[in-house]
Amino acid sequence: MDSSSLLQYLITGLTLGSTYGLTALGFTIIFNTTGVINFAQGEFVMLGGMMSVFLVRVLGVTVPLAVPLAALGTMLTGALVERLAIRPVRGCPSINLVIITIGVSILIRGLAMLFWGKDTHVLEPFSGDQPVMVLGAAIMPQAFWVLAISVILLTGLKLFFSLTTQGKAMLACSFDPKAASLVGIGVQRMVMLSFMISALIGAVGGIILTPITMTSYDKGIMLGLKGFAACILGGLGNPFGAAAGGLILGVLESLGAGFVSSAYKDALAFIVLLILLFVKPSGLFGQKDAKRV
Amino acid sequence: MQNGYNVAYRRDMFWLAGFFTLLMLAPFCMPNNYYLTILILCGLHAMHAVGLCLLVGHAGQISLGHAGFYGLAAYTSAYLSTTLGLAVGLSMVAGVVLTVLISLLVGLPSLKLKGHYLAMATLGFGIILSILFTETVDITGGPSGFVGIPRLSILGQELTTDIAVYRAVAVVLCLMVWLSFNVLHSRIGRALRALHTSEKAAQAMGVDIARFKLFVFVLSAAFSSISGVLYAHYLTFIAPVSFGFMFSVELIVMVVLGGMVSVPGSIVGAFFVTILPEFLRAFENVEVVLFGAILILCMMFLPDGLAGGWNRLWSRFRRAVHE
Amino acid sequence: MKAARWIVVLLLYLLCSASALAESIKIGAVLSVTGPASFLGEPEKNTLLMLRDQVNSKGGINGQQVEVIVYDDESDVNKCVMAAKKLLDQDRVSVVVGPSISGNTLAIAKFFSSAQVPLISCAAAEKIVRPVDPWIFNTPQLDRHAVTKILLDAQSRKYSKLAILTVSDGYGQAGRGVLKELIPAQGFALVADESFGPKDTDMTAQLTKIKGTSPDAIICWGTNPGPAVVARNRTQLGLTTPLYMSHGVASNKFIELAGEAAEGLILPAGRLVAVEQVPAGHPQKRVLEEYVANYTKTYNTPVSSFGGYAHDAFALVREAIIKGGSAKPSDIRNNLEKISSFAGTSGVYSYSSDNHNGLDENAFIMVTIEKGAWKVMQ
Amino acid sequence: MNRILQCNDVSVRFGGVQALGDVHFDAEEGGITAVIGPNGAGKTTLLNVISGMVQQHAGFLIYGGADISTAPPHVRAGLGMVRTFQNLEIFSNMTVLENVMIGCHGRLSVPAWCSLLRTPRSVALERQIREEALEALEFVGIADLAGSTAKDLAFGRQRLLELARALAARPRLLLLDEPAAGLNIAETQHLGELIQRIRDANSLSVILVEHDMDLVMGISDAIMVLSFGQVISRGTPAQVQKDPQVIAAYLGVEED
Repeated sequence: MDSSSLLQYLITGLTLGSTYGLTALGFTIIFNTTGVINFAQGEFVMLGGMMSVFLVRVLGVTVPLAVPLAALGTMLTGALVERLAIRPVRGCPSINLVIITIGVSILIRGLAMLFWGKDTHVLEPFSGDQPVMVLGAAIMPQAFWVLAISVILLTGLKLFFSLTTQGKAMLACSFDPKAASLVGIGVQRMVMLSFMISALIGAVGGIILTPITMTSYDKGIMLGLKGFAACILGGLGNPFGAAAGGLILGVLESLGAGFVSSAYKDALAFIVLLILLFVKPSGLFGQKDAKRV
Repeated sequence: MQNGYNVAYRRDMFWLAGFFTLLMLAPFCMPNNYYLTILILCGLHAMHAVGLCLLVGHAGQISLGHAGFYGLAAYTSAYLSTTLGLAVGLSMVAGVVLTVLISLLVGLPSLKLKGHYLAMATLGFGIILSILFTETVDITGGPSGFVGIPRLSILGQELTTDIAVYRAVAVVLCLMVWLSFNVLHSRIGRALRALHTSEKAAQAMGVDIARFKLFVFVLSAAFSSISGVLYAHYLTFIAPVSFGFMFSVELIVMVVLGGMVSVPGSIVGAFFVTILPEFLRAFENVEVVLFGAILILCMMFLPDGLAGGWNRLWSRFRRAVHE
Repeated sequence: MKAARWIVVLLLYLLCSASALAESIKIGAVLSVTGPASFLGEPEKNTLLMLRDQVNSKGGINGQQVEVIVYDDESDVNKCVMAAKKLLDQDRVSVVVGPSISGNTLAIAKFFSSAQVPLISCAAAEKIVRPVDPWIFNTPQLDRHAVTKILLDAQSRKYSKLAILTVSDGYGQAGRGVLKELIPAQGFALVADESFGPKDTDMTAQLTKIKGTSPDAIICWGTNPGPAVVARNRTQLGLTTPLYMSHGVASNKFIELAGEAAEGLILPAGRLVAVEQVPAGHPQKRVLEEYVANYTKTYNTPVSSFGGYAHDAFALVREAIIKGGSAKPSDIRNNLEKISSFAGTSGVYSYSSDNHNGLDENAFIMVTIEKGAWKVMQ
Repeated sequence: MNRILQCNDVSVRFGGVQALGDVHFDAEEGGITAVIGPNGAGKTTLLNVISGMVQQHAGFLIYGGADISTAPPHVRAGLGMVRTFQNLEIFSNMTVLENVMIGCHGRLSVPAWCSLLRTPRSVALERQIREEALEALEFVGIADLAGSTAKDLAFGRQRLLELARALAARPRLLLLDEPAAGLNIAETQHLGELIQRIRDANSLSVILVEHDMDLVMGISDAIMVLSFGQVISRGTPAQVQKDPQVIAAYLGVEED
């Protein structure tokens, strides 16, 4: 196996992995404020992609305008989901909340199918599709977009959590919601905020990935699954672990497809994940004491 | 007072007797085989739900891998009986035994994990299995399915009609419910509930938590595998799509919808989730949306599931009668 | 207690549906209108409903009105089985069209032989019609015919080393089976055998691996959107190795998804993709033009070759009923086997007691994509 | 007198913190041995090591003549070593009676298949477990609450419930982790009497970790004082009370 192939596998894996990482990031933020895995996270990613396609293709909006609009629309959906489905049942066991998010994901997927049909759609890459050749391996310009925006999102989150009052309040909620509410933090508002932020991250991910991965109403299932795996791999609750987990998962799959067998690439990735969990029961960068369901 | 414990057991047995009678009488109200097919599938799904009620509801250990056990047993029995020509009964037993052994191997390391990590481990295992079902085309027939599986037979007697299969499924389901009630009303059931609340305290009271977690994991896997072999030989066709991770999620939905800790509730949950789409069929494309909405509304207004809702309704009715 | 209530509801439901129209011909259909295979089921369902209205407005078949009952199996085996049972046991249809996918067809086939009702599948797998089950037919061209066409083309271009890249679903599995059989049999060397998942979004790794084996051409077997990703990744990697596609992507959607990467790809397709390029005297010309015109007018969306499978199934049933003057299931079955040289959208059908597919490789033409449009190759 | 438990050179570290350093600790058969010390002295850690919840990094434990240094918690419980918890670990969703029945778990057992098939043996055992659990409840005086859900009990009653649960296990060595925490004076007094009564009625040994000095001084036969993971004093209550090191540790006075 020559080095340009290996490089190609790595690049492919990292691009693929960033899709997982972005989904995982959204999982983490909601998990931190609610302790719940939001099964509808993949649907947020799908919504971002489908909305931008709808805006560009049907309404004829230009891409630079469609991106913030689609992100805003998804953020609004996230807020609605929290207000209508999550807030009314606060205080219920988290398994109930998880089932509700499953219901929400089915509902969103169904509505997307009704409104936008069952077809797959694609967006033109933001800056052409002439690949950049590096040491014999091809990199798509869109991959740079994905990489840059992921880094911007991560940095933005980091700044949000460490500099703004809202961010610190959210962090406080994740450590101890009861204590946070005692010092006057509106926990409900923080949960709402977390849904909006993770919907936003999901949507942005969905939009910038559509030129690479295409999009359709049922794109969310697979992304949600891989995103969850990435979260666990990195250690639940750690945003940087989630991003890293996504990249690792992507590279594992790509190397698996390249060197072992494309049919078993997912199985290989999951076997590595299982072995890792057995050795390190709370993920690569997780805290030692795992929360209970 | 002295027999208070037996009273609870007797009440459950009474319920079981009623349920069994209902299952036996149901076919007489069924105008044709279509309804019988639905009921058979309901029964098969309820078997998983009963096992998972013990595992998830009582012991508090989540599993998203039971669709894998379901498929493993189905494929094993299908392969042995169809490809290798073994007797159906023997293949079914082999399918269950193999699955139980595998679940033992999976459970041993996985059950040390907690919460979402356990969910991920079992989920990962389920996905690995479903990839195997899809990719080992020579053994499983691959994505387009395993064809020509012989029909169910018991002691060499082939069950040619749906009604016979239905009765077999009903009897097996009731046996499982009986076993589950026995477990729940014994020291094992107590130990499971104890370790659900506090693993520390359970250990301090001498409960070998690893062993009991494994016991209930394997028991529920056994229920799923029995459902799997019955499914394979009833339908005489199996395909990997039936055993994907979405089915595992659906199983958990059944249990939670049923009220987590109630065995009858889980059965009702399984029937509900299986029958609902058939009723919604008339709505065509809107069906999926309605299913999602009903699921959300159920969880919002019946936080303790269908069983909890039923109990509340019943006690309100009793109060009304008393007044 | 809950179960009892359900039974009551079930009974009520039954009473309502029992008061159906009398004296009409009942044609059932189980199609994957939703779920992963909805790209097949949706046009199939639309086609059936359109044909029903057309036939009924012209006085029905042999003076009898046609009732079409369509059930969606959501691309799921269990739902398909229940739908089939419902059609057979409750609706008591005379003939059933569908299912859309091979797995589901194989799952319900035996119910039809035991109920003695003909099933005309819209799925292509060879297992459906070989060995012949007296009650099971299908209308799509077989994978074998498509592969034969591709390999003839490859032979004419003097290729010797071929790589295959197939999707890991029922369609890809069936294609891969035939490819692995015919490629060595026709004297080619199979240098790479890779696959991808139906929901995969990046096939760069597979293509990079294939590139390492330097084949003369790659054959990709799948349905949208996977092959579109393959086409795009191929361009992105700067790969110039010729790429064959299967008839599974013979729709305008593919050209839209693959964009410029679709240029120059070669694939076997039914004549439906390029109706205007079919020569005037061709037996299929009239039926193709009629179908395309009606479908686009009724639904305002472009026609797909998958809808054509349902069109042909309906047309064949109609032909069999007219021929035999009877809509009894057994008569329909017997008369289907007597149909010969019947022009449909997918080809010219000649059924017989040992051929329940009725088409040959002439049902396919080789097409390429030029400037975003299909072009028939000579 | 015989020693029921010997802890030799037990050390535990949490990260960089030495929670216990080379602690020697013996408990006399039939005695009440108390472990006291300021907050963070390592008392609960010692109890966790004894019951097997925390694995010591060095040192070994001899219980009833056998080395149990690496035995898991449930095995130690099976050997008659039963504990209670500082922050009440009752099974909140179960009834009071069921809580106590769990106490019999390790002692009264049948093979799993007997429970699964509900054989006569299993039924008889269930009856026996029930009766013994009721006895334990009567002993601590809350038998009338047997049917209530555990979480509905008042705090003091929950303490008694935990004690009854431990008693149902028929321990040889009872480990009590701050049993008086959160109780009022009257309740504490009652508890002290109860602990002595338990010891006398069942001829068992008690290790008591406690903050309440009145309780400790009133019922203990021997006391060990821990400070920052080190043993600073041991002896009878009278001896310990006079030890200047103990007074210093409690009052925070610098030693000379």
